Formats: sequence, C-alpha cells, structure tokens
Amino acid sequence: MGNAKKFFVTSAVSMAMFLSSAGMAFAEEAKLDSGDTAWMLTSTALVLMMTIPGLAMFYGGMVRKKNVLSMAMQNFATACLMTVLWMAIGYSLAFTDGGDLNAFVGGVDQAFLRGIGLNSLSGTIPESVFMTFQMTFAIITPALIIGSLVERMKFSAMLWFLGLWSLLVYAPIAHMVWGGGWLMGDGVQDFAGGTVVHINAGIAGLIAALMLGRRKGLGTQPMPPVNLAYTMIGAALLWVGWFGFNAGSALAANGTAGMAMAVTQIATGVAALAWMGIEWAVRGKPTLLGMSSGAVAGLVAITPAAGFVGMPGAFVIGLVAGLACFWTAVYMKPLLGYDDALDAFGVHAVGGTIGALLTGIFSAVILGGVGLSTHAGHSILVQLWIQAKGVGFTIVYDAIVTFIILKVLDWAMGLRVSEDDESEGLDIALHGEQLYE
Amino acid sequence: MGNAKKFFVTSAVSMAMFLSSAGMAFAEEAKLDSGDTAWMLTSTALVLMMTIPGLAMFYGGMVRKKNVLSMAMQNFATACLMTVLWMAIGYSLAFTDGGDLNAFVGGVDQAFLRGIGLNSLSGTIPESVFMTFQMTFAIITPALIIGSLVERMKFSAMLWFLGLWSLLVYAPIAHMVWGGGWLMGDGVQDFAGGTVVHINAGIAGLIAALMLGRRKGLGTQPMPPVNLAYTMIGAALLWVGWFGFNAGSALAANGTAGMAMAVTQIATGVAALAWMGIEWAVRGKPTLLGMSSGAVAGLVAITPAAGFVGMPGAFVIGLVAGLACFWTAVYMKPLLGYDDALDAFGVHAVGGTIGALLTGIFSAVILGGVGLSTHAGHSILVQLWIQAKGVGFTIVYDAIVTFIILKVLDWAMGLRVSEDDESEGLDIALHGEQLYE
Amino acid sequence: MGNAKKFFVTSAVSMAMFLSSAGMAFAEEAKLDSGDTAWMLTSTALVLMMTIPGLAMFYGGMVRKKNVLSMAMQNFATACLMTVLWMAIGYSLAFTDGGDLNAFVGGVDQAFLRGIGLNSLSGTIPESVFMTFQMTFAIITPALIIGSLVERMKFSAMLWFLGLWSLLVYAPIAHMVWGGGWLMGDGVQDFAGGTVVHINAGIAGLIAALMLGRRKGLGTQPMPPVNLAYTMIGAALLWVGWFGFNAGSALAANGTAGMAMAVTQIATGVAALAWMGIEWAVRGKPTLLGMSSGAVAGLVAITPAAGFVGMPGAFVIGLVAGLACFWTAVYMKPLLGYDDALDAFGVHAVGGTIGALLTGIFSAVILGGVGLSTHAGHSILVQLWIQAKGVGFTIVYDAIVTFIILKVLDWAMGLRVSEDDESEGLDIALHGEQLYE
Amino acid sequence: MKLIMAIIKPFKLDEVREALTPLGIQGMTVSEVKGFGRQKGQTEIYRGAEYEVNFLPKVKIELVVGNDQLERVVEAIKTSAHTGKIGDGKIFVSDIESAVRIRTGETGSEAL
Amino acid sequence: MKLIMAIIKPFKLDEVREALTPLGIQGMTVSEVKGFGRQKGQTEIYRGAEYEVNFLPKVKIELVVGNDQLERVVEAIKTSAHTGKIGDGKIFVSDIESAVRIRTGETGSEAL
Amino acid sequence: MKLIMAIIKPFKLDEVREALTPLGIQGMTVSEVKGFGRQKGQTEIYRGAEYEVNFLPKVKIELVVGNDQLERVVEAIKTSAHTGKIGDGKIFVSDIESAVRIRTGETGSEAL
Ligand SMILES: Nc1ncnc2c1ncn2[C@@H]1O[C@H](COP(=O)(O)OP(=O)(O)O)[C@@H](O)[C@H]1O
Ligand SMILES: Nc1ncnc2c1ncn2[C@@H]1O[C@H](COP(=O)(O)OP(=O)(O)O)[C@@H](O)[C@H]1O
Ligand SMILES: Nc1ncnc2c1ncn2[C@@H]1O[C@H](COP(=O)(O)OP(=O)(O)O)[C@@H](O)[C@H]1O
Repeated sequence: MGNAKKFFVTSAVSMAMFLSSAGMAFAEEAKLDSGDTAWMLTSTALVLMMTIPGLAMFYGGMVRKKNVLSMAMQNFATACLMTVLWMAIGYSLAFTDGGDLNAFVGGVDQAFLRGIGLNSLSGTIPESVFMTFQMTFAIITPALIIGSLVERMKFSAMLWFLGLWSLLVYAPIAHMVWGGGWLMGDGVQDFAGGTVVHINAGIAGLIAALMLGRRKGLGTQPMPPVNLAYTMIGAALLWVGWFGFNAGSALAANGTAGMAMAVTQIATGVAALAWMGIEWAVRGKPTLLGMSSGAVAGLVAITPAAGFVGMPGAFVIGLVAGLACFWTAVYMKPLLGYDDALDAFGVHAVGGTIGALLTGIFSAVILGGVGLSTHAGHSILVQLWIQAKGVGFTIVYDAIVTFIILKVLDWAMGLRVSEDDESEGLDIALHGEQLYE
Repeated sequence: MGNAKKFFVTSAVSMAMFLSSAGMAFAEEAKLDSGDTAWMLTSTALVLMMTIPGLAMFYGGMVRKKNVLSMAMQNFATACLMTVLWMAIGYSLAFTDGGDLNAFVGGVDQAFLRGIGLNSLSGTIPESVFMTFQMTFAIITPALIIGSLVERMKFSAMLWFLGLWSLLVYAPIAHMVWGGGWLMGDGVQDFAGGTVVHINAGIAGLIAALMLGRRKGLGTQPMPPVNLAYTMIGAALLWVGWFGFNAGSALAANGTAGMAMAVTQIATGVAALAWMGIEWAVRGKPTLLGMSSGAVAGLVAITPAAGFVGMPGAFVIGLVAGLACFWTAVYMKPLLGYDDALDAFGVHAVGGTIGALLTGIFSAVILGGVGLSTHAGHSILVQLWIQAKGVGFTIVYDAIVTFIILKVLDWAMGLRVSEDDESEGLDIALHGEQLYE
Repeated sequence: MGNAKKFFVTSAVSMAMFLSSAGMAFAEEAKLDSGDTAWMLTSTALVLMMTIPGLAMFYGGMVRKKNVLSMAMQNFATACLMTVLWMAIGYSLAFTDGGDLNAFVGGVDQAFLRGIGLNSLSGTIPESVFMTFQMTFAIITPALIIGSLVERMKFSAMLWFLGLWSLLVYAPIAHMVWGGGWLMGDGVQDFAGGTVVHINAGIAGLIAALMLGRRKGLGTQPMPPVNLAYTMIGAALLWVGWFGFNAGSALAANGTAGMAMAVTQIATGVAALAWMGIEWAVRGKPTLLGMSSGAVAGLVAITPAAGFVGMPGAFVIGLVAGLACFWTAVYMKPLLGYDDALDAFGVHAVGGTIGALLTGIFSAVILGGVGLSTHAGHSILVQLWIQAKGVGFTIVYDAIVTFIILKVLDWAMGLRVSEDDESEGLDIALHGEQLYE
Repeated sequence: MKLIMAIIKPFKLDEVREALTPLGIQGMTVSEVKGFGRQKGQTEIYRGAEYEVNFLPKVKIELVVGNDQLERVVEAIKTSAHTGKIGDGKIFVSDIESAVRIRTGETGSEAL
Repeated sequence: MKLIMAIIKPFKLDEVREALTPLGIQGMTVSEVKGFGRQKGQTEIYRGAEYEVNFLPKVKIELVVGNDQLERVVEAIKTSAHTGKIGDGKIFVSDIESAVRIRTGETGSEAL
Repeated sequence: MKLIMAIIKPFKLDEVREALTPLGIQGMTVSEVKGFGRQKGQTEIYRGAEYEVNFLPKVKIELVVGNDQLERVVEAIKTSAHTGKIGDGKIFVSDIESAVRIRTGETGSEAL
C-alpha cells in the first residue's frame, strides 16, 4: 500500500498534531491505536447521521408538504449512490497517488477498494475505517447541494447529476486539498472541509439553481414549510453529528480532536445567537428557523478552521458567519432573484468562504491558533493568500464543471419535471407516496 | 468467574481477530483496553438507539394513525421488559456454562448478574459492558417481532409473549450460537446475529401473524401509513445504529470492527438501490418506503457476515437481499395472504437467511473473506452445510416454541383485542391517548 | 494550570476508580489516554444530543400546537447561550480554585478559557474535552427548567433568567459538589449530577412555576399534547444520551463507566415499568406518556448513584423513583395546584432527591456498591446524613437565589407574555412561525 | 336539487360510498369534522391527568343530488352508516338553487 | 328546522359550547376552517422572508335547531363568541328541510 | 343573501381569491376537503402494495354574498378556477335567511 497517501492524508488534516505531540503516543511505526480507532468508528457513525436523518429532516421540514418525501428520498438515495461510487472509484481518485496527474487527481489503483484488508492501516487506524469515514464526507457533500434543487428537479436527473459531480468535482478537489494534490502542497489549511465540502457544495447549488430556474409560483404563492420541528431536529442532529465531522477529522482521539470539538461548539453557539439577534433587531422577532440556520452557518464556517484555531478564532468566525449568512439568505437572495430554495449557497458557500479565509488569520499562534501552515511563509498575509487561492480555484473549477454536467444532462434527459408534476408535488407525481393523508 | 464463557464468547464473535492480530495489542492475560471499552460503550448506546427511537419510528410510521402510539409503546415497553429479564436470568442462560445442558442452554450462575463487579472483564472490556451490549441485542430481537403483531394484539398478551419468547427462544439460541452451545461448536459463523437475531425474530413474527389472523378490513380498506417521515427517520437511525450492532460485535476497536463497518455500509447502500431499482423498473416509481425497506434488508443480510466477508461479499449480499426481500414483501406475501403487516418475516427472516448462507460462501479467503470457520473442513460446501444447519435448526426450534407459547397465551388470556377496539384503534382503546387531536 | 482542580475533579466524580484500579493503566503522571479521550468525545456528543433534539422533542411534544416551536426555540437558545456563558466565565467559576471563596465558588482565572491549549490535560483526557463535556451539563441543567415555564413566559425574560441562574446557581453548586467546594470536601457523593443537575433544575422550576402563575384556562380547557410521538422520540434520545451523561461522568472508558452504564439501563427499565404498572393498576390504562415519564424518572434517580451502586441499588432506585414521581406528578401536583406544566419539579427534583439519598445507602459495599465516600465515617447513616445535607443546602440556596433573580426580572421587564399573546400562542406571537399550517 | 349533509362515523365512510355507487352517484365531498352529541367522548389520559374529549371524530359528507334521487340516497346512507350504537350521526337535507360544473360551465342537474 | 353556521375564533369554542348547554342543545358539528376577512393575517417569517398569512384559523360550528330555538341559540352564540375585536366572525342561518337520526331512523326535530 | 359553496382544486385557491377582491368581496371561509368524483385518484404505493386513492384533496370555499352580487361572483369563480381538466369542481348556490356579525351585532347584508 502506498505510504505516500497515508503520509499526505495525515499531514494534511492533522498538521496540528505534529506541533503538539508531547505526551501523546506518537506512531513512529504504523501501529493500530484502539482509542483512535474507537473515536473514528464513532465519528463515521456521527457523520452518516448528519445526512440521514439529519439533512433529510433539516431540508425536508422546509419544503411544502407535497415535496417532503421527495426531499427525504433525494438525501437517502444520495447516501446509497455515493456509497457505491466511492467504493467503486471515488476513494481511489481522491486518496491514491495519481502519477503524472497527481497534482489534480488520484489514480485507479484502489478502485473497488483493492488492497484494503483486515490489517491495512492508515495512520493509527484501520484503512477500512479511514475509507468509510471519508465515504461519509463524500455522501454529505453532494447531499448538501439538494437544498438548491428542491421541489422541481427530476429524480433521475438528480441522481445522474450528483453521481457525476461526485466523481468529476468532489473527488478531484478532495485529492487536491487532502489527498496530496497541488493545493495541499501549497499549504492550504482546510481541516474538515471548508473548500472541499461546503464551498464546493454551495457553488454547485448556485449554478444548479440558476440553471433549473425558479419554482412555479415563487413570490406570488406562499410556500409554508411543512413542519419546522423536522427542521429543528435536523439542525440539532447536524450539530451533534458535526462533532464527528470536525473532531473526527483529527483522525485520532487526541488534543487536536478535543480543540476541534470545543471550537466547533463555541462557533456554533455564537453564530446561532448572532443570526437570532440580528433577526430580532431588524425584523422584530427571533425565529427558530433563523436560529437553526445560524447554527448551521456557524458549523460550516468553523469546519475548515476547527483543528487550527483557538477560542478567539472560534468566536470571531461564528460571529461573522452568523451575520453574513443572514444577510445573504435574507437580503441578497431576494435581491438577485435566484431560487436557491434552502440556501445551499447562502449558508454553505458563504459560510465556507468566511471560514476558509479566517482560518488563514486565526490559525496564527499569536491569535490563539496552532500555527500557520508550515509550507507557507510565516506571515498571516501569505497564508491568507494561499487560502484565497484555494477558495478561488474551487469556485472556478466547480462552477465550470457543474455547468457542463448540467448542460449535458439537460440535453440528454431534461432537468426539470413537468409543470403538472410540479403543481401536484413530487411526492405523488414521482414517488406515488405522500407524507400523510 | 468462568473463563470458559469468556473464551467462547470471544472466539465466536470475533474469530476473525485471531487471524489478524498482527500489530494489535493482543490481550494474552486479560487486561482492560480503554479504546476497546470506549467503542463498546458507544456501540451499546447505538444499539439501544436502534430500538428506541429507531424501530419505534420505523414501524410506527407505517401503521395507521389510530395505532401509532401503541406501536411506539410496544417497542418502548419491550425495551424495558427485556432489560429486567436479561438482568434477572437471560444473560445467565445465554452466556454461562450450562453444565450437562450446555449444548443447548446456559446455567443460572449469573442470575441477577451475580458476580459482575467493577473489575470483571470479558476479553479486554468490562463484563458490565459486555452484558449491557448483549442486553441491547436481547431488546431489539423481540422488538423486531412487533412488526408482525401490529394493530390487533392485546398489549398484555404481547408482553407475556415477548417475555416468554426471550427466555425460551432467544436466550437458548444465543447460547447455542454465541455462548458455547453446539452450533458454535459446529462452526456456525454468525457475526452479529443473522440466525440469533433476524431469522429468529422473522420466523416468530410469521408464526404470530398466522395465529393472530389478518387485520380487519385488510385488502378492502385502504390502510395508509400515518407518516412516512417517521419511517425514514427510523430507517436512518437503524442504519446509523447498526454500526454499533455489527462493528460492535467485534467486541473491540480493531481491524475487524473497521471491516465490519465498511461492509455494512456497502451492503446497505447496494440493497437500498436494488430495491429502489427493481421497484422503479417493475412498478414505475421509486419510493421512499421501498428504499428504506431495502436499506433494512441489506443491514439484516450483512449482519451474520459483517466481520467475515470482504467487499465482494458485501456487494453480492446486498444485491441479493434487496431483490429477494422486495419479492417476498411485495409479491409473495399478498400471494400467500398472511398478514405480516410490516414484514418482520419478509425482511428479517428472508434477509437473515440469505446473509447466513452467503456468509458460508463469501467468508472464504479466495472470495475476499477472512476465512471459513476453523472448526469446519476447508471447503465452502462444508461451511455452507454448517450454515444451513444453523438456519434450519433455528427455524424449526423457533417455530415450534413460538407456536406453543402463543397457544398457551391464547387459551389463558386471548391474543387479540375486541373488534370494537380494533376499529377504534389501539391508541385510544388500550392506552387512552392519541398521536394528536 | 492548577493541578488542584484536576485532582478535585477526578476524585469527586470517579472515587470508585481508585478503589478498583487493579488491572487498569492508572495514570501516575498525567498522560493522555486515547481510549478515555475517545469515550469522552463521544459522551460530549451524546449529552448535547440530550438537549437538542432530545429535550426539545420530549418537552415540545407535550405542549399545545401553538407553543411547540417556542418550546423548541427555548431549548435551542439555551444551548447556544450557555455555550457562550460557560466559555466566558461559567467554567472558571465552577472548576478553578476560588481562593478565599473556594468553599463556595471558583475563581476567574480561566475566564474565556484562558490557558486551555492543545496540550492541557485533565486527568487522562484533554482539558478541552473536559471543558466541553461539562459545558453540555451546563446546557442541559437550565434547559430542564424550561419544563416549568412553558406556554406563558416571555422569551427575553427566559433568556435573562436562565443566563443569570446558570452563573449564580449552577456554577457555584457545581463548584461546591464537583469543583473542590465544601460539599465535596464533606464527602457528598453525586456521580453525575443528582443535586447539581436535577434537584437544582427541579427546584428552580417549581419556584418559577409558582411565580409565573398558572396558564390561562388550565383545568377548564383541555390542553392536548401536540404530538406524543415527539415526546417518545425525545424520551428515547434522552435515554440513549444519558449513557454519555452517566457513564461519561467516569471521565474514562473503564470499569466504572461500564457499571454506570449497566445500572443506568437497569434503573431506567425498572422505573418505566413501575410507572406504567401503577398507572395500569390505578387508572386502567398504561400510557406511552406515562412510560416515557417513568423512564426519565429512572434516569434522573440513578444519576447521582450511577458510578457508586451495584445492581441491587439500581433496581431499588428505579422502583422507588418510578412510583414516587408518578405520585408527585399525577396526584400531588393537582392537589397543590402549582402549574409545573411538564413536571420539571415532579420528575427532576423528586427523582433527584430519591437518587441522592439512596446513593448514601446503596453505595455501601454490603449492598453491592463500591463503597461509601472515603471522607465520611463508614456507616451508612453518616453517609445518608451527608447526602441529606447536600440535598438540603442545594434546595435552600437554589430556591432563594432563583426567587431573587425572578423578582428582579419581573420588576425590570415582566416575566409573562400578554393575555392575548398567550391565547394566540407563543409561536406566532413571539416568533412569527407556526409548526405547520 | 338538494344538498344532503350527512355526519357519520369515520370508519363507515367506505361502506357508504359503496352503497351510493349503484345509485349512480358520481360525486361527493367529504370532510373531517368533530362531533358533539349524546355519545360520550373517550377519556384521554395525559400524565395521569384524565380528561374527557367531548368532540369525537366524525366524517361529514356533502352531496348534491337531483330531487328525484333524494329519497333513495338518504335511504342508502341511513342503511349503510347504521351500527345501532349511539353516535351514528345525522342526515340533513336542504335546498340548492343552482349548480355549475367549473370544467364545462354546465349548470343545473347536468352539473352534478 | 334551521341550520346555524357560525364562524368563530378557535379559542372561543369552549365558551360557546358552555353557553349552549343550558339551552338544551345536544349536538353540533365542528370543523377547522380558514377565514379570510377584514382581520389582517399574522405575518410569518421564514428565513427572513416574511409573508403575510391571509387565511386565519377559525372554527366553523354547524348546528341544526328547531325553529323555536333559533333566536335564543343565535343570541347565545353571539354573546359567548364576542370579543369585540376584529375577526370575531359571523353567524349564518338557512333552512333545513328534513333531518334523520341514523341510529334510530327518527326524523324531523326528533332527530336533533 | 346567498351561500356560494365552491369545490375547487387546491392550487387554484389563490387565483380565485385574487379574482374576487376586485368585486369587493371582503370575506370567505375555506376548508380542506376530500373530493370523490369522475377524476381518478392517484395511485399510491406502499411497500409495493399499490392502492388507488379515491378521495382527492380539494378546497371548499363558502361565501355569503348579497343577491345582487351573486352572478358576478359565481362567474368570477368559474373563470378563475377553470383549468379545463377533469376534477375542476363545482359551484353550488343556496339561500341564506339571515346573517349576524358577531363583533358588532350588525345583521343582514351589513354583516357580510
Ligand atoms: N343538532 C345537531 N346539529 C348538527 N350536528 C349534530 C346535531 N346533533 C348531532 N350532531 C352530530 O351528530 C353526531 C352524532 O350525534 P349523537 O347525539 O352523538 O348520537 P346519535 O346520532 O346516535 O343521536 C354528533 O357527534 C354531531 O356531529
Ligand atoms: N361573506 C362571508 N362569507 C363567508 N364567511 C365570511 C364572510 N365574511 C367573513 N367571513 C368569515 O368570518 C371571519 C371574520 O370576518 P372578518 O371580516 O375578519 O371580521 P369581522 O367578523 O369582525 O367582521 C372571516 O375570517 C371568515 O372566515
Ligand atoms: N354531487 C356532488 N355533490 C357534492 N360534491 C360533488 C358532487 N360531484 C362532484 N363533487 C365534488 O367536485 C369535485 C370534482 O368533481 P369531478 O367529478 O371529479 O370532476 P368535474 O368537476 O370536472 O366533473 C369532486 O372531487 C367532489 O369534491
């Protein structure tokens, strides 16, 4: 098994660990650590829970009654489809050596998980666990995009879109940032997926929302959410599961994981209060949907920063994310008129960008962080520039490829359901079911 | 404390570990491993979550509104009752040495958990954890049967039935397969409970469905599910919790647990897609209920195989289970006319049998597995025969004893509620509550 | 970093460990243990899950439809607010050395988490994890009080009340019992928070219910719960999460954690059956709400005892709690006429008191426990007296300070919403949202 | 034309519908309502606090028929909704002046 | 016989029912409806996107009474449902030609 | 005064309301109902067990208007609720004897 990969992975996502290995059993020769393995098994379960039922409920509660099952179905089906694609080829494309193309994408050596056996290790944990943990990331990222597609996209087209996107966008970006590609070499700090997961999903969502067009009746008919308790459950399960997402990205049960968990909690609390507070101030009432959205915005923004920043960073990132995402979702979206129904763009792309950039500032030791990327010079400005490069490249690459995929699919099969199906609702029209009578 | 038990237990459920101990701290003299303990504490919580709220929601969402609380109540009460019975005597019957009867059942030495103290170990984890982990299995197995009893069984009769069944069927079968009984001696491979849990529950469900008779109005009145979002949440929590079920059955945080988790994920994704796909093909629409059912079918089928097979096994098991359970639940059930309302038989017995048999094939090293049972000869055919013996014995023993228990209860107290109570719905009639006004 | 604190903490909550360290890797010099860390990361996630979505659903399902979102909102906002307050000052007040005032409250040295870095340890786990774990306790305790405030308190007043209460009541009591204060010195045994969490919350709830007055229409209008499935989900998630609460309070993945989990499971099952049984006997029908309430009563009562008692203690504590809390909530409350809507007092204060006192009995070795507090004499009576002192002090201190806080707030901003807002429901009136149309 | 408004027990709905089909009834409108009457409500128990539910779930059928059909339809509903137990419900008849089918604009009994 | 159809504020239902009991009213049928009228809807806020809800929750009571009772019943409803604030609702009266009690087959005012 | 009872397709409600506003209609009452008619129900699929849903979701509008307004209102509803596809629904008109506005006690057409 290629050690290169393991080295890259480990160094990318837990750079911090190296700086703080005092007092920890550091694996000089690869050796399984049962504690690290226990935490990563748990984290994997937590991250899966984020998509099903977490995201399915969070998104599902916000659509109209006639589309809630289709929403749940899209999340569930994405979880299943990505499982198969990741096993087949995604993992290999993201985390193996890509030879000549290694700067951009991995190879096919581990297609169908070739070579992962009982004894394969990845750092101090079994490779099977590392692979499954990463699989849950490959599941949730396309699932986040669904928030932009709701109430109008064909189920078949959605499966094709997200399937292709995961191979053509997610896997390469994951490789570039985490799997040994050029952004990693450049020293981009992305602890748990600010660029790879959130900006990536948010931009794809925006493009898709623009290409699909607005829902029928938007702006003229009220579109009340089917059940905000579902949304609250979803937001809460996302929060809980995010501990696996962020603290799990330490790939070990150590001080980095602990700090990642602590800053995640703090940034989230601050962001939720920020969204609630600004809403209360400017619109007169604090809402549950606002507070839940704020929490998710905080979770998103702290994601790239989690293992790198300290308490000050957590506080500022949470605050800025809560306010900025509120502004995007509530003021900018209606202004620009795109129908990113559940704000995949407004929360994930915006929150992810804020987090990615602020990571470049607050990872500085002087600001309470664990230190800027060792690959970079030692100034904050340099790191900020590297971060911006990572963000910018992701946005451009993602936007272009997403556009092409959707164009092709539109030509091949059409993206949108018929007007009648949209009126009737996707639950009955596409799935022959309804939430309740 | 009898070491025999510990030896049996360890060797039965994690045979694989022995074959792959390289690089692991192998407990030559029993010594607590905090990592293994951490994972088993977590797994216990996950498996409890499978029953409440997992199964309660999965089943609850599928019944009519007037029976949804009774469904939740039955699951909840089963969780409580089994907790007490397992403490009182079940654990002892399943996991201690039964002396002369040891081939079939354990003894009473550890009734009321006698001898389990702070320092008792079971392998590398506290015995208290092993006992509680196994308790969660003793909870979910009878709870699965409830899927066949819905909307018509007396609450009191149900408690008696499941209580007796857990002592007369579950505990002995668990002993035979995992606790040192003859099937274990024979070399049956059942990693996390294909026979002990799923076939066992499914067959008992079928017998009970036949003896209870069909629900009033079945086939003539529509019986719309109260809320399919509940079912989706339930299926998702089952999936997440099943990581504890399968990977936890390694009783350690090691490579076996990792592989068990990976193959669980893969088989489930494949099975869900298979059910969805075949449904789409033959009935025109893919449904959320179908996809959720497929996921559960996959989870069931991979259960006996989880620690033994590799990726090829996971794929095939998932595929076959998805298709076969679809066929049973959708075509065979209406044909035969039994009213196994929520398909405890169609999913658990059928899926469990498929998994148990295919384990005997795909655990072969040549097919990517960790090796056939060392007790058996080395051919796949021999192992397949052993597996079939385990399945067959479980079916026959379970069917007979279930039949007797229900006959006795029918005579003693009656199994079924009155027609009026059935019309009114069990929620109001038996529990004086309703879901909402 | 002050070692004093670490010593106190460790000795308070896991006294038992010292008595049973045989066979465990005991940390002579502080050293991170990855297994312990893995379990504590998991426990932190589990305890957060108890509040959101657990408690939000448990409480939310019991109120009327027009107030369900306000209920969820109050829980969610409490989680966010306490996160910030705990970071700012709460943690320091509870767990640092308070100098001259140390008997009663900690100091401000670790305000804003000063000094918690990547390498700070607390026992065998990162201090960041210890701090976050304790944060989840500081979240759920005030959240429990919400059960007494429902359907009539101003959102703003509630935030002020719970915020002040957490600093003026929770932090000091936590310090006295766990952080090195006088009750700890006295030898009070409170494993996971019988006094600190449950009695504390329950008494504050009672005072608040009395000062707020009864809901309009109570007794004359029916107040049907909006959705008992929500309550069941909530109860189940509380149960599952409580494993993190109780077994996590061992601060390690060891035999104490294992015993804590086992007795938690047993006491809960027994208490739920007890409530269900007595209800069935005296009122004719067993209810899901009753059984869920019983489970929570059992969880509450075993909390102070979890790491100290054995199976006999678990059984008796569960039984007494189930019956006594039933009696309080169902008979005493209507008799006395206070409107503790969701029984924060009836379940948490009563259950907590039962647990705290019985801990003083059943922790005796002769009754299957791990031993009475080493600070105390060796007789059960002495320990019982110490426990009673802890309970009594908490009640008196809590009641007085809660009363003062609420008086001041009533004067400053008013506690209760207008009659019109109460009629319309807080969801629309305060938050501009409704559960569904 | 006449409007027949029948309040019946919910589980009788399918039977009533089946009884009407042979009479050539091609349309009706159904709503879920709560009935208050002689029939005692069930007792619901919340945390031990029993309370009697005064309003029972019923189904209301609204059905416009030609004058000639009136009698037979009322009779059919009466028979098929009957259980003989308290709470079976009522049938009320009133006059309808005009009817329009929105799809075609047909009016009068053509519209039914 | 007359059909009284009253649209009232939901939280007034219990008061209305209590006001009718002394008049010997033994039955009525209630449904949840949405009302559109002079009363301005609440504003709901979803992700900051405020929208005004034009339809407000109301309760509709349908009640068939003998001609002699009509006046007293209308009066009782008017008084008990009154708050004086906009949106209190309406009472409409129309004629019922016949009534049947399904359980017994009684007709006319016997059936009420 | 006349009571107009219109059964329409749910998604047409907003259009109908908009069509009525210019006519000076200031109030109406709406309920969710299920319609049984010529329109075939959708097929729902549960665990493969297809079943046809005979009752389709419809919206019922109840609207009391002065006699003079009757024709224009019926016309407006007919036009705005029209899709031309089966299941568009019906409009029924009947007589109302009296009306009361609960808030003010006004009666007759003042009350509308
Ligand atoms: N006067 C009435 N006006 C309108 N609806 C009525 C009236 N009386 C009874 N109902 C309806 O009929 C239902 C059955 O009436 P009830 O008195 O309980 O039994 P029964 O029909 O056997 O006399 C009630 O629940 C109510 O919905
Ligand atoms: N012409 C009408 N036909 C039917 N229902 C009406 C009519 N006008 C009002 N309503 C009903 O009465 C309710 C109250 O009317 P509204 O105009 O808001 O206040 P008020 O009754 O104080 O005049 C409305 O919500 C609606 O349900
Ligand atoms: N005779 C009737 N009485 C009451 N409601 C009716 C009647 N006929 C039809 N309806 C209502 O009108 C709706 C539409 O009728 P339907 O026959 O499906 O189509 P169309 O209106 O195009 O003829 C039905 O769903 C039902 O709610």
